[in-house]
Amino acid sequence: MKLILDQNTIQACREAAEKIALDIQNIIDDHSTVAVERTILRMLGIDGINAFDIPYVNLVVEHIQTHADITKGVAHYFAKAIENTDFSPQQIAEKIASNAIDLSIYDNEKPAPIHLLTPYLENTERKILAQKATRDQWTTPKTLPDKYVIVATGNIYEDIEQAISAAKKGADIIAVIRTTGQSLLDYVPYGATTEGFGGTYATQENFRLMRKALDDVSKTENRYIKLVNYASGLCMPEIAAMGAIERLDMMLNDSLYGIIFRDINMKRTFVDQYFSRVISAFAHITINTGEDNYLTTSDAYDHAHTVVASQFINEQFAKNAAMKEELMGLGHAYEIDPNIENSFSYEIAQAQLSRQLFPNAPLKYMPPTKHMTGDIFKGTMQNTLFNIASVVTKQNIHLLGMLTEAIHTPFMSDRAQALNNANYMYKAFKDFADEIRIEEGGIIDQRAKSVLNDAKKLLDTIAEEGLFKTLEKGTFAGVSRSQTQGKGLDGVFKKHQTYHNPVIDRMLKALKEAT
Amino acid sequence: MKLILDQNTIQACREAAEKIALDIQNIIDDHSTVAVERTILRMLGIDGINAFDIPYVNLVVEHIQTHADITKGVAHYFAKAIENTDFSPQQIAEKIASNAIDLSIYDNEKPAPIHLLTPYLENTERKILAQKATRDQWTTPKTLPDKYVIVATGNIYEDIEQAISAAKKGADIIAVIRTTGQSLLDYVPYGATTEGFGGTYATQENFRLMRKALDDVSKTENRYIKLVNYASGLCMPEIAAMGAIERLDMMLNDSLYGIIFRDINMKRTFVDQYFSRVISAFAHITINTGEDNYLTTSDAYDHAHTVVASQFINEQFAKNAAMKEELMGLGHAYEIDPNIENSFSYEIAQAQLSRQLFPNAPLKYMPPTKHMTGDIFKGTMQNTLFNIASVVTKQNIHLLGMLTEAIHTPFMSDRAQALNNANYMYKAFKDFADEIRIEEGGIIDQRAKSVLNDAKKLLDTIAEEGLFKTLEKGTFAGVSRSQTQGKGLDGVFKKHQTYHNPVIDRMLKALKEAT
Amino acid sequence: MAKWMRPYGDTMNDGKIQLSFTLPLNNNAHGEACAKAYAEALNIHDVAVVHAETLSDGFTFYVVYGTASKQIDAASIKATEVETDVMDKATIETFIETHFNRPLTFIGASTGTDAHTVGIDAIMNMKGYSGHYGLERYKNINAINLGSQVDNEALLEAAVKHQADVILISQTVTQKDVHIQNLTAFIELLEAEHKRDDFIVIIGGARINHSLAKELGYDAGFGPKKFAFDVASFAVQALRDKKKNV
Amino acid sequence: MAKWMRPYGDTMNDGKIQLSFTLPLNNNAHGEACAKAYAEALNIHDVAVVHAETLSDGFTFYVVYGTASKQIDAASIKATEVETDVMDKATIETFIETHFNRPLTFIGASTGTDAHTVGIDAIMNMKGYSGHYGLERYKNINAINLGSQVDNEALLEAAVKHQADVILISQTVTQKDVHIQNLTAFIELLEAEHKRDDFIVIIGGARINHSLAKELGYDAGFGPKKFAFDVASFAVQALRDKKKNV
Ligand code: B12
Ligand code: B12
Ligand SMILES: Cc1ncc(COP(=O)(O)O)c(C=O)c1O
Ligand SMILES: Cc1ncc(COP(=O)(O)O)c(C=O)c1O
Repeated sequence: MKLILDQNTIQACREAAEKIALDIQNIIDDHSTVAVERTILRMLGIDGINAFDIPYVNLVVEHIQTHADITKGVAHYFAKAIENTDFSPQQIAEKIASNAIDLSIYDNEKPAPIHLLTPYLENTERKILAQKATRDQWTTPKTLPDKYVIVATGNIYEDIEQAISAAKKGADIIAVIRTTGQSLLDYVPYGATTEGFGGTYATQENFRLMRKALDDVSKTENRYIKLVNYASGLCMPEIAAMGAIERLDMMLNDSLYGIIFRDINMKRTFVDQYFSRVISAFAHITINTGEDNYLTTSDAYDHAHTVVASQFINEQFAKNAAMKEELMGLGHAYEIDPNIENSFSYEIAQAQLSRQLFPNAPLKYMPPTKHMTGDIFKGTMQNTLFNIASVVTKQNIHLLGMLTEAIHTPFMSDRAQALNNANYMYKAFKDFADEIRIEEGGIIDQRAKSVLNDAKKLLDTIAEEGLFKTLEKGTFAGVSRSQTQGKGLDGVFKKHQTYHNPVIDRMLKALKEAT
Repeated sequence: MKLILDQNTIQACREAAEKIALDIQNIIDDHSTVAVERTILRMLGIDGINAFDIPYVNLVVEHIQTHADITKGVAHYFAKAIENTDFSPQQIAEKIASNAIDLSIYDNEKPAPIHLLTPYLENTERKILAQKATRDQWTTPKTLPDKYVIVATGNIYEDIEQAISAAKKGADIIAVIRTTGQSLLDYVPYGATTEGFGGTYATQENFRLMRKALDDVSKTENRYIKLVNYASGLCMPEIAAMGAIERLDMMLNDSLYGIIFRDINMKRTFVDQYFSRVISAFAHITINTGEDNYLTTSDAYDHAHTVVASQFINEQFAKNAAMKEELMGLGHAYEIDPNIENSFSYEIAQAQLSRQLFPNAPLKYMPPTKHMTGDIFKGTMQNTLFNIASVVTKQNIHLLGMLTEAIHTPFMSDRAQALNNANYMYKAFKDFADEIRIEEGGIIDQRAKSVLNDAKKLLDTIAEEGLFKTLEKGTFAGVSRSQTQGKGLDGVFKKHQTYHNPVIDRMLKALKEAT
Repeated sequence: MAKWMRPYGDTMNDGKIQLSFTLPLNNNAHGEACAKAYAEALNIHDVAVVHAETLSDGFTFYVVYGTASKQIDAASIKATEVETDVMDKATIETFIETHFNRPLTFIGASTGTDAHTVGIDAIMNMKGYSGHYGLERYKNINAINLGSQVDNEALLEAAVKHQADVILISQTVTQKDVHIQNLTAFIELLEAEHKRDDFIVIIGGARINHSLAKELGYDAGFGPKKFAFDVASFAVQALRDKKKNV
Repeated sequence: MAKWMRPYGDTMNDGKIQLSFTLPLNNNAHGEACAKAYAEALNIHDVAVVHAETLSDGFTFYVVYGTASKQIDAASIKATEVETDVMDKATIETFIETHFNRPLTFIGASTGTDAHTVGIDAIMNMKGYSGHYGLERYKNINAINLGSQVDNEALLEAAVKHQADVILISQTVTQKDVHIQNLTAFIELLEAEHKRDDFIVIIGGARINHSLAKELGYDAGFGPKKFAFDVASFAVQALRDKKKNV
């Protein structure tokens, strides 16, 4: 099965996206954020919280913001403090927390001995690379899509129970959905948690507990089970770093989602995203972008091209962060209204189009959600069609639809039924894609072409007017956002001329050397 | 979507089937049965039962069997009785029942004035033709398959309630399933009934009540709803006549089913079937053959070719009864084991093969039954795949699968869900068949060809050794039957040289004149 | 007159019902017997456990059919329904012209931590939903949609500022009854500020219905398959009645 | 020790359960309230009527989720299970050689008006089912399959004539409990003829389980996902025990 697409149009899309991302990259390169700084601190090995549950990395950044000059970057202060005190970064942080050290004394222009941070960074990097090696050893290439299910009990221990059940039923990937609103927290909660809401807090300890449980079940099931969380929201790069350390395998990571659906300031999140993607690239963590969400808000038929345009942009963002195509889990979704005639043909067109536009990307394919209802039997049918579309267009990351999508976060049995559905369709349609050819000039062919053409037009416009303007106009998901508003804006700053981010420098160097 | 099939193989299949059917036709032409005779009596207008619920038509035939010579046929006796008495057939029957007439007095070789039966036969034929005209007026051609559901409460009044609900949910055809074991009754029960078992008695009054209810709902829904019952078992031709009079639109009608699954004697049922098909041809009632049943017993993958072979034979049987192709609802089924890889491709191959072999026949496509389980969610998926296969291969008579197939005869809600499923798939896959081409040399292509070749081999063998022998060997559904055993054999007799069946003669003549 | 009834499978009052649930037990004959016993504990008899599926060690999912013998008297059960007439867009527009000599202001939001806007947009935005235009497109309706994650305080402040006639609140997330808490808090806020009578206040969302709205002290509630015309029909009539009563 | 439990959704003892049923009511707010009331009558609380669908005039289908608060003590529930060891074909064949100095005869049928043979064939015929050979292929087992629609009397007659050790009865149609009637009649026949102890008598079918078989006076019962080796394992051990006891 193959669409015949105009290669020039595709090329033009890529070029426009390149220009769009480059414009943003210029802004990114000039700025840092509090989240970026906290991430550098984490990479230096700083962990833990104070008596009021405030993470040390937050206390340190606030300290510098209040008493010194954050625009010089935390690396500046820590390099100097280490030079001066011989304390480890963790010790320095703890002393800042107890007011035993005041970093303002290092607030001078004298170049910081950044190299003194190297052993600490190397230490963390070693951990990350060891995790990467473990993963590489364990995973084997697959031809059928990876079955991805969510757990969302709010309690990490119940989540584990659910995840084990899912793994036994054939899930390849477990995503721990995050408690609602965590993306708006400007710190990462700490420790094992049992009180989330529509999901479970993303904490390093929760990551560790779940990874451990999945490692165990991977052994008994003889199949590596991947773990997913969210490097998104106001702590995007911090969570990316935590995930790298705890061997998460995938991360939802898309600033456009945060801008549109969480009203996070665009500058903030573009800067954060860049860093988070460099980390994920280094740790070999697959990202999942959020284009699918557009179609939960806008109509899937009318706005199909916005998904494609966004995929092209996300591809360039990832490339700029030195990420390989094999880590770009670009998102799309089966969100068509089941009342539309030939709905299946339209979705096949879209899914196959994404497949061919990004042949090396592990596409992330989202199930029907918006048009799911309380009719769990119809829901089963909707999921069946989606599962067929996924296997027939050879998607990679296949989020399974739940028959109770419109009712509650999944029960253990809902997930099992989702897996039964996917397993059945994988078997029944195993080689179907190679059995059929798409008629030229038919609905599928025409639809794919028209979506691609519309995406090109949109990308050209965006390239012309800039992504900021586009977001103001509400092009994606019909939601309009301004660059001077949104959450987290106060955490963005222009870098001082002496600013250093040694983590990015080291990782980019390593990534470049590897290729 | 089209398979490329070898026309010579198809031609060879048809020729073998022609020979097979011709061999049987020779036997048919030499024989009559008690059911055939009772049918002639019904066509003469005889109806009703005695005080012990025994139908007059049975009493008359038994009377002739005991007191006269049934091999001369009822027409012989009635023609003479009318000539002699001026009673109507109904009056004669009633008098026989009360021992007021003894037909043995007409047991002489003097040719019977068969023409005296004409007015009575004409009267019934007029009714039938009026019903046909009503149907013709009402029905409109359709492109999508006709959705066919069953009702099976055992109570005609509850059946009606269920049928109305189904019609409102989009059903095109209602089949009233028959109470278990009725096929083995050598008489047709009388009147409205409420005490069936896994189904409702087929009686003329039940036919009338349901047809009336469906006419009413046809009006409110603005769509003609068709009615189905079974012209099968030991009363096959009688029920065909009753159905013709009461405007049934389709009849399950297949002697092979009765032989294999009900152990009805083959001679008996071949003779009965011939007459029943002539009547149905005359009344323009579509028959439904029972090849699908083979696959409920034998494996659908291994025995696919037996279905095709049987379709070819049934086609010839129908042709010999002067039936047009547009009335030949040849049966097949989606009965593949869902555990088989590429199960959907195999079923598409089979369904499309049937489609192309019998392009003018309104194919009857049966849903998954054997591999349905108590898992109603998986059942929903199985039915979804079947519905897709049906619309994509452009079947005509589409029996809807029930998610509770393995549990109980359908609840009202089960049927509604079946209709929702089919309606959804019809929409989603509306033009899909024209969107795709089948790859030559692929699984579908190869499978269709191999099934056709195997069917040809089988037909060649049957043509050589005869159908009786084939049935003894257990080729169909793995069930072996002997021509000298089975139910109803004692009701078969060789026709006397003076034997006449004026109904067949008249109907065949009318059918020939029409073409 | 009482109207006693049971579920219906294929015969009146046969009581046929389907259940599914998971038990924390292994999948074996004992588990199946427990599934049957559980259904019986719910007053279901003739229980058939038609499907048992292992979900994990110590967890099994069951599908069960049976006969529920309990009866309820349907006549004794009252449902609170919105009782005003449902009008179409044009009629509503005329109604406003007839009964008010000014445009009406509707202000709406998805409140609390709720980030779901599709529902409120369906009611308020130009485009509407399922082929029914939203309030923005109504003549003489001034529709202000504040979007999502709006605090109760911010909503009230905006309503006062815009001199709104009608406040529309959407709630989609219902886990741990967060919607009940949030909706109760808004009514309490209105009352504390002595502003309850200043507005018609209407709630909506996937798990909202009119009964719940009345229980919580709102004027009306609308759930799935309700559109702008349903909401506007109620609101304009309620506003007219309110004017009459002043 | 008691083991109290409720259904499990995503948290131990949360009691989550799904129901579906039809009520003879129109699809409106009153119908929905009745659906909720019905679920409550079954001891389910926090009822959400998540789907309501018109089936016909006066009939509506509901899907409901809720919390079942009833607990059952799983420890107090006993299931009758076949207790003999399950052996594979080869082991069974050796077992017969070791314990009996003759082949064993199994005679089977689908009885009464039941025309379903796939189940009994699955157990008896050469080919078996789901990859498990049937009894016919077992060394030292003489398997006689009488097919379908066999009268109880005819079956017993054939069993006597063939000096069968084991009688196998399949029942698929269970509507109006026809299988119970037919199976009871066979046991009564055996007892009337003083032949109950001459055979191991085993029943099977989609709705049959061991508990039911014991209740009806049979030696064992087997339902879905049971194959020839399950049946033979039980039968040969039961025959050995019977021999011992003589
Ligand atoms: C789209 C969607 C999203 C989108 C929202 C995009 C957007 N711009 O709104 C995104 C992806 C952002 C999202 C995020 C989340 N979601 Co969400 N989401 C959905 C989804 C798929 C569809 C909702 C929808 O748009 N329906 C269509 C609209 C038109 O229907 P409606 O809202 O019912 O509106 C109609 C009526 O109710 C009424 N109405 C609605 N509001 C109002 C107001 C008034 C005044 C009136 C009169 C009428 C009215 O009129 C409308 C037209 O008829 C549902 C699942 C589903 N299929 O229902 C889950 C769902 C609602 N989400 C859920 C959850 C848990 C979340 C998250 C919390 C998950 C997480 N942990 O990250 C997040 C965070 C959101 C938050 N904090 O609020 C759960 C809620 C569970 C529960 N019962 O509490 C659901 C049910 C999915 C699930 N099974 O887990 N989600
Ligand atoms: C195939 C089939 C038919 C075929 C039978 C062909 C044949 N040669 O057997 C045909 C088409 C002829 C048929 C006809 C009818 N059928 Co039928 N049929 C089915 C179907 C689809 C599958 C049954 C099957 O073969 N299952 C596969 C076998 C392997 O499973 P099994 O029997 O459970 O056997 C396993 C175990 O139970 C056990 N086992 C079984 N028997 C025995 C015996 C012993 C001794 C042991 C140890 C173990 C054992 O071992 C087997 C392997 O694990 C079912 C629906 C379904 N999916 O279940 C309906 C079904 C059984 N049929 C049904 C009905 C009503 C009929 C009819 C009465 C309909 C009618 N009115 O015309 C007729 C008449 C039959 C009659 N009088 O008995 C209903 C029964 C409803 C009920 N619960 O009472 C069902 C459930 C369909 C429905 N939903 O309406 N049917
Ligand atoms: C790309 C992406 N990021 C983040 C999220 C979740 O973010 P939040 O935690 O803000 O709900 C989603 C939700 O689906 C997403 O698709
Ligand atoms: C062709 C045909 N005839 C008859 C029947 C039913 O026959 P009986 O009434 O004997 O069960 C069937 C059952 O599906 C059938 O397919």
